[in-house]
Amino acid sequence: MRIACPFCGERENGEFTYLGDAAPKRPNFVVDGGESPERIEDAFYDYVYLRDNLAGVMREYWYHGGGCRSWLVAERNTVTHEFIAVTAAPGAGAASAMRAGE
Amino acid sequence: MKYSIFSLARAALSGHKGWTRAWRDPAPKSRYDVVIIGGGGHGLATAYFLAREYGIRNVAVLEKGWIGSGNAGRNTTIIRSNYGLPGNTGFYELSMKLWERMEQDLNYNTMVSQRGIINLYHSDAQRDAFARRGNTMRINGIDAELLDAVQIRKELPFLNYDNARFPIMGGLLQRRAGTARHDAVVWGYARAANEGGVDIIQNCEVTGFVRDAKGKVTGVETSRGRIGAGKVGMAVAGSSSRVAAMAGLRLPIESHVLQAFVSEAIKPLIPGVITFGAGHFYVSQSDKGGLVFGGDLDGYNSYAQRGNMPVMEDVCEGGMAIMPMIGRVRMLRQWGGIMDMSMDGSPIIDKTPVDGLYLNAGWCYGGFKATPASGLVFAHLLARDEAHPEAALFRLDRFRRGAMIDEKGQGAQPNLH
Amino acid sequence: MSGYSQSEPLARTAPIEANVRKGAKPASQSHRLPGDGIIDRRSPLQFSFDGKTMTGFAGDTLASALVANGVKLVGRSFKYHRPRGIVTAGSEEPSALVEMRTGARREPNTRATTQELYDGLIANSQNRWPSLRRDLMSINQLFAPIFVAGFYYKTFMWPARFWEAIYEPMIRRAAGLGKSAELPDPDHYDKAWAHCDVLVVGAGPAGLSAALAAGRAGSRVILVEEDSLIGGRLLSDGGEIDGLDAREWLRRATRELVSLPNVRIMTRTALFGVYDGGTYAALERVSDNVAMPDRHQVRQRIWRIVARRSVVTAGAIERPIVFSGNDRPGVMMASAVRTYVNRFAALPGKRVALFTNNDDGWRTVETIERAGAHVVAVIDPRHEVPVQYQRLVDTYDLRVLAGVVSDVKGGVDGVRSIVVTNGKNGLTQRIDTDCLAVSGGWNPNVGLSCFHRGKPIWREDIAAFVPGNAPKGMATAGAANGELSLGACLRDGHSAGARAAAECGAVGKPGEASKADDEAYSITPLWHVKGKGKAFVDFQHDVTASDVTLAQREGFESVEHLKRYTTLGMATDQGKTSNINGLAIMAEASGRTIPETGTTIYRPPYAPVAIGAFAGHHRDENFHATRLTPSHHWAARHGAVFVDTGLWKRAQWYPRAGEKDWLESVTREVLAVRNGVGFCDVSTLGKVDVRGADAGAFLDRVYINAFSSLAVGKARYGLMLREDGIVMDDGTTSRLAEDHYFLTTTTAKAGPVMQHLEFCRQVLFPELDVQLTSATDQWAQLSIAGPNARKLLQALVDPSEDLTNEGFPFMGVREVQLRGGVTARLFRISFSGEMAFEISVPARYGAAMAENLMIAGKPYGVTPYGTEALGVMRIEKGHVAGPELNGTTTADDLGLGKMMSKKKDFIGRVMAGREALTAPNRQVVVGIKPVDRARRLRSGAHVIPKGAIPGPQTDQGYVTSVCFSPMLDQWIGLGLVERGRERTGEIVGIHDPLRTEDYEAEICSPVFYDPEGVRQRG
Amino acid sequence: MADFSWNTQSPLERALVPGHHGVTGTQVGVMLEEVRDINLVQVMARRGKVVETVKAAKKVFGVEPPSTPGTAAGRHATLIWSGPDQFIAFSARSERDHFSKLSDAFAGVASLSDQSDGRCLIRIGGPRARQALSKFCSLDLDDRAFPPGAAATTSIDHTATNIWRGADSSDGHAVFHILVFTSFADSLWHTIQDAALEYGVQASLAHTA
Ligand SMILES: Cc1cc2nc3c(=O)[nH]c(=O)nc-3n(C[C@H](O)[C@H](O)[C@H](O)COP(=O)(O)OP(=O)(O)OC[C@H]3O[C@@H](n4cnc5c(N)ncnc54)[C@H](O)[C@@H]3O)c2cc1C
Ligand SMILES: NC(=O)c1ccc[n+]([C@@H]2O[C@H](COP(=O)([O-])OP(=O)(O)OC[C@H]3O[C@@H](n4cnc5c(N)ncnc54)[C@H](O)[C@@H]3O)[C@@H](O)[C@H]2O)c1
Ligand SMILES: Cc1cc2nc3c(=O)[nH]c(=O)nc-3n(C[C@H](O)[C@H](O)[C@H](O)COP(=O)(O)O)c2cc1C
Ligand SMILES: [Zn+2]
Repeated sequence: MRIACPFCGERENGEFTYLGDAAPKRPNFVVDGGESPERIEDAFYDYVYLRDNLAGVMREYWYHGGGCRSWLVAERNTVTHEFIAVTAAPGAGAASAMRAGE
Repeated sequence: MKYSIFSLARAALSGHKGWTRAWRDPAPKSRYDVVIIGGGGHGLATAYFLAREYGIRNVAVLEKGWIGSGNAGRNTTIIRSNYGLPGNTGFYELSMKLWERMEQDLNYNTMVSQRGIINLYHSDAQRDAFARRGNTMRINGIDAELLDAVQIRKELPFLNYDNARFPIMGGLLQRRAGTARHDAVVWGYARAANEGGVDIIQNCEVTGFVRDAKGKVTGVETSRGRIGAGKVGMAVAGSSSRVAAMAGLRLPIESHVLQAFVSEAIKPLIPGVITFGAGHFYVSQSDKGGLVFGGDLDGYNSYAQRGNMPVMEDVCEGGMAIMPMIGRVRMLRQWGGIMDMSMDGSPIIDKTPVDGLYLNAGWCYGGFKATPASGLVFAHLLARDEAHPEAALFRLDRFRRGAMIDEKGQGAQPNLH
Repeated sequence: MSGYSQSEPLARTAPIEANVRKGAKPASQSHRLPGDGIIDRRSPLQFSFDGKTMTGFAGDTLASALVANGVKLVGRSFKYHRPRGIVTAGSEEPSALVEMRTGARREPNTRATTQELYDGLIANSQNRWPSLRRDLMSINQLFAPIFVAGFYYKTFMWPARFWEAIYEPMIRRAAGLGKSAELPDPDHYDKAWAHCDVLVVGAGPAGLSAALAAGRAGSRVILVEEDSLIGGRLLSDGGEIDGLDAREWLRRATRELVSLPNVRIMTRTALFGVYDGGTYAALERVSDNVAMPDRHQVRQRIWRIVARRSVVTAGAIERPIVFSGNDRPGVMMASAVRTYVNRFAALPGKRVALFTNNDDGWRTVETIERAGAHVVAVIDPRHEVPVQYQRLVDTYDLRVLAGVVSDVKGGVDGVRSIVVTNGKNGLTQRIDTDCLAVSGGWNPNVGLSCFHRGKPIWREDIAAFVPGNAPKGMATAGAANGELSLGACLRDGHSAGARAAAECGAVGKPGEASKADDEAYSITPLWHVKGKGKAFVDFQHDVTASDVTLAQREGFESVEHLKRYTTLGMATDQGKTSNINGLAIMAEASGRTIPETGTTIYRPPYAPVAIGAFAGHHRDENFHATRLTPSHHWAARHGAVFVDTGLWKRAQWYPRAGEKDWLESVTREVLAVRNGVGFCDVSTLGKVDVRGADAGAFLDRVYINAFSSLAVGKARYGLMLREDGIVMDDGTTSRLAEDHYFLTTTTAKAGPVMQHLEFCRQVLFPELDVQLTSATDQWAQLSIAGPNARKLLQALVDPSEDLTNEGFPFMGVREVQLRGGVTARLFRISFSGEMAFEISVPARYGAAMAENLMIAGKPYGVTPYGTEALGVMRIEKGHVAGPELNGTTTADDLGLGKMMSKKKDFIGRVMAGREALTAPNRQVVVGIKPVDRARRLRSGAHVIPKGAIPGPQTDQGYVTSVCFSPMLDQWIGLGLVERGRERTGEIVGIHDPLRTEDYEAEICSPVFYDPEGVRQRG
Repeated sequence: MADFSWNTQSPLERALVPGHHGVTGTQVGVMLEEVRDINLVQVMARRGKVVETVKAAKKVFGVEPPSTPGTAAGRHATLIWSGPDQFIAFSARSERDHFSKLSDAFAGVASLSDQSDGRCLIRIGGPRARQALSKFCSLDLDDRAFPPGAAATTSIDHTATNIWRGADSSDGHAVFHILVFTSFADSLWHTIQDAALEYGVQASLAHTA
């Protein structure tokens, strides 16, 4: 498999490590934010454990640890292994970035 | 037809014209008491136990391809019960006991071969972890031995003791572990389930669920039409998330590809199953003579049922690190299966939040050895609506509660289990 | 690490190849033709097969040399041990498998048809006993009526215990063909990368055309060819191209390709895999054509070729016809007969019969007759001689029979006669022959195009499958694409090559395709001649036509079931010659068409590849890289014993003369620290520079405790959770400046933690201004511990530095000047429980630092200590480490729950609160000491209530870490025990069935030594 | 008071054996050198401070740091791309003094990290350098894909490295520079040397000017 790092160009997938689905977003937990612990736990349970596990195009996190150390978001087809697009995570590089997903 | 050397000899006289189908090829009925989705080892074993142990015979197994076309047909056939955590130990030992009498139970030679497994260790820390696990096994009545450097050399004299990057210091041995002929397990259960009245329906893909006003599942839509069901059990291994999604469920599961490899057939070279503790490599030799070996997952979500080059290299590097005598043995074939990797590396056997739908999933790369016990406990759940005592911890809500069964301690990242 | 000196591993083997007795008079090449073949008659070579010495010529394969020597019997089949000969002339060979070489280089199942001959070659037949001619195992044939497909599954079940004891070992010994070496492979392998625009696979006319077109257009081209020569079928069948004789054209094409700097030709290189993203894998057989690799040379090399486009021109494989006795030595594919005669000048038979259902087979007639041998009959079931071959009938006075071959008679030495059944009247006649050439048609080589699970498409006109949906970027051309005439192959190859080049952006002109005739081709499929006797589908695995129909009767109708039930296509050739015949017979038996029946899944490798090649350099001690600490060589000079920690080599202890075991050394080191001073290299800890305006806020989110409140010049112990609430890692982090923290991780988790921190920085909290750099390798870090640590340091630092408790308090951090002008970072932190410092200097000074510590500490008896002593001291102090941070424990389990801040969100906070992770009966860290002080405690032993019967219900935990404590003068340990903290003082049972030990121990505080922490505060 | 000497030690202290290795012939295929006495500073722009970082770099080094994989030769240092919005300032150790003001120059706009001891620099040249490299480096090092001045971060033997191409040698052969983590250097040197044995290797030691 070859992954086109937006910074480095196309590389062997051995240079990358995989994290998984990029869809789940870390819930925003505010101490004493008024939400019940139950609900917060539910939200985190969803984030940490539940997956759509798509057969088809999926957005996912890859880390170019063997190269430029950027976290990337790839769109990849899990049935054909074809990459459709690879972009940088919001905080890769130094550009001012908003909080992820915002 | 009973199988034996005598029936075989008799058949030989008539040019083997007399053999009949090992299982019927029926058209689907409009309704069954229980419909099992998935004609892998688990689905077929479940049907067999439903008929034999629980007297439920109006059962269909629906298989989208040919039976055994999933992971049952492409695993490395290792059976063992060397697990260390509550929930796993008892369950896998139940399975081991069922393996030990499978041929007689099924009147089918599934070539269960208790040739032993040795997990090599290469550091004190690893030895200690194996000691903990081996003691757990012994406490649960399972055989286990901890071999030191001298003993391991006696058992496996051909390993690399001279210049291995990670020295071989010993191993955890389970003598009752071994291998079984994976396809035969599928065929044996199919034949025995068929004899118990179960309809095995191939080329029948489940494409949706039929639900009543209350949301209860009352049947399935298939490529061969609608089939009604009192209860529906899912045993679709690598397709769990996809089938569950048809019922609106999300699971704590990711699908990953695991590869395996077989060499050309050679005369007997290695005794039992060997696993490398400082790299990704495990190996056994099939009855036909091929070295059957494998290693780590490819590492990314996949439904492709085929693997890539880096893992193959990684596995062979592991092999050559500890067993350089296999350098000139040629790899013959490389394939991949789709694993339903759960978030703690352990299976899920439970009712689902959807009434009438039951789940058997999350087998990761270790569900072949579970086949008989999985069938028994899932049949129990389907028949009695309560967990079998040996599967009581394999609950779906355990992740929500924090009661994970995480043998490797890797947490909620399936590709690390 | 030795680097590899070639002479050393090579010495493991005796110089075996010299064993060929040069003196013995070799057999004459009875079947060598005078004709011109592509062999070098000036280079005669001696070789031995089954101990018999023979000669051949350079350019021969082992198979062609055997043919030239009139050898027909070369092997035995898998199951029935039937005598087998040479069937093909390529890598699809199912029968002529031999054991090559001897000793550590012994190599089973080598195809004689692809093994190049070299002087001194030794080969032996396999799967026979005691000899190839008289193989006792051939009695299996008597049981053939019972040994049908699937017989194993129906028998050997009684008595149950006989399976492992008797039946299985027997079956295993009988199975398996060749014997592999039982010694480490003495040869080396490597792996390399190559990149190109257009990869062309196979150098027949189609491939050469493709390479020429793409090369002329200016693309970077790689042309791989598994054979030692390029040319493909041209080498065997000749022909006329652009008005030139095929060999002349080949020379011209080769010259042009070689002249193009952008074209690379790789012979002896077989493409075996097609992977994602345009990565292809090929095996180069660098030295298999010599007795042993040259010094510094490898045996084989794997290429990973990254190509933007590929053109597969891998040709087609001729298929056999299934009839009784079709496996006898001397029954050979017609194309192979032509190859042996035309390319190798070796004659497979003097009286050849030809059985063909298609026009191409007829080419064989001319080949045989021109070679001075005789075609005794042509059997063609089609009742009509193809027009273009009509003239042969007259020229050679051919006997043409419209019918089929229904049986083959002969012995172990091969065919003596065939039985021909007339297609019209069913009458039979017997024809004497010593070689039956068979052509059942051609199967395009679709394998490579199907490795991404593509399904080939059935083409009725050529009665064969052609590539279907090939992997992205791949085109197929020539015979591999179902183009069977030479002219079409040249055109097809050219246009595929030109197209691929254009798709890669090449702008040059691809030139014209070479021209040749389009010879007519027609075929009437014939799969199986029904009859008595065994008719083989899969030669190697002894799968017969009746096995296929039996499988069908028993319901194994899917081709995949057929394969698995009968083992059809599972041999070393992967059914290259047998699969299509098998599925055609199945199709007929089950009343389906061939395309409905379908093929089994094609999988890599295209041809088997040595495991050693996949490993390349990464074997033995080079399996993984090795990391060395800055003081490694210094430690080695001081006699350290090293231990592997991940990739690191760390000093484990430093034995001294007279010490009887490791325990004595370790105990001495511990006592030296506790009573004086010692030092240890801890450079392996992960070190991360955390900088930026929001560095503090960032650390607050990744650690359970607070870091933004840490004062500059101070260090703090921190604990990190995974998002699921389980402990991930721990370590001390110091604040060096307002916007600069220096974070340390455990050795084992350095990589994963860095990756996690980058994830937090780049994905979870991109709004924070923080930058991370790994500084692990930048610093040599040494821990200096013991009551005299300060005195030692005082001698080393510049006199102006104040190291007193006031000037440098516990958990203080700052830069210090060392005598001699080096600047260091000094941290007052302690893992051992003693007054201790960690000192960091740039890595280049690591060795000097160790030496200087010896000098500065000499008055205090300074002692270097290793990881073992480090471990003892941390256990005595109750510090948790790897065995306790095992991926299932929470902060509270470790006794660190109080550190969890309630004031902030941090990774893992919410999930750590789940009911089962906060349950009161969890196993928590405790201290454990055997009641009998002389007892040795062992890790992995379990804890049960005192006097309880061990069982799942009474299993309450286990011992995680142990050591012999010199301070307590007994073995002590840490453990994870149910409700452990409530049970201090309780006597429990220690149950260790693996080591058959049962004894009692006391649960105690995990802090065994100096619980008040007086010593570390100095 | 005892005397302390602060001799420095290279991570290749043992691995590098100067002289000829491997196949002997008329021509040396691969020239393998360790370059000692290097000075490396990792410069990473702070959030939102890319422009300022480039400006500061221009001021100090006289050139803009490369914004894509590549190198830029500046005053007292070569700037080597090492990731998005970051670069390594590489120079001879003798130039170290010029670096002392670096933290002032980048104060508040970039984070600096001294890596002079964190990496070891290996230089590979000679007529067969590319062939040797192709055995352990997965990059396309062809002239068209990797001309002089090109740079990349890539992994070798599963560890991250920086590789760049300098000026060709006087006899026209490409010269590649590889920065490897210090702790891996010994191991990697063996890998590289083993890969080159079949071409004949000349191993030697060089110092930065
Ligand atoms: C390479 C590899 C090596 C392995 N090695 C081992 C090992 O050594 N030991 C071990 O214990 N385990 C091993 N495993 C794991 C083991 O194979 C699986 O855990 C186990 O086979 C899963 O259970 P099963 O047999 O029921 O699954 P499967 O055989 O996968 O059965 C599921 C079936 O469901 C069918 N299906 C899916 N969707 C539908 C639908 N919509 N409608 C109808 N049918 C459907 C599929 O076609 C399939 O036949 C390995 C797996 C692989 C891939
Ligand atoms: N008329 C017929 O029935 C008929 C049938 C088949 C072939 N032919 C003739 O054969 C020729 C076919 O030409 P072509 O170029 O398509 O095929 P070819 O068979 O001449 O060449 C294919 C080449 O590919 C090589 N190869 C195969 N698999 C490979 C792999 N995995 N890796 C590397 N190399 C591999 C082979 O060694 C061979 O040299 C034509 O001359 C054609 O007329 C005719
Ligand atoms: C234990 C075991 C032994 C195998 N032995 C062989 C073998 O000798 N020859 C062979 O071609 N394939 C062998 N295979 C691989 C199968 O051919 C097949 O590739 C595998 O079961 C996966 O199926 P698939 O390739 O059809 O997806 C073996 C597989 C297993 C699990
Ligand atoms: Zn990158």
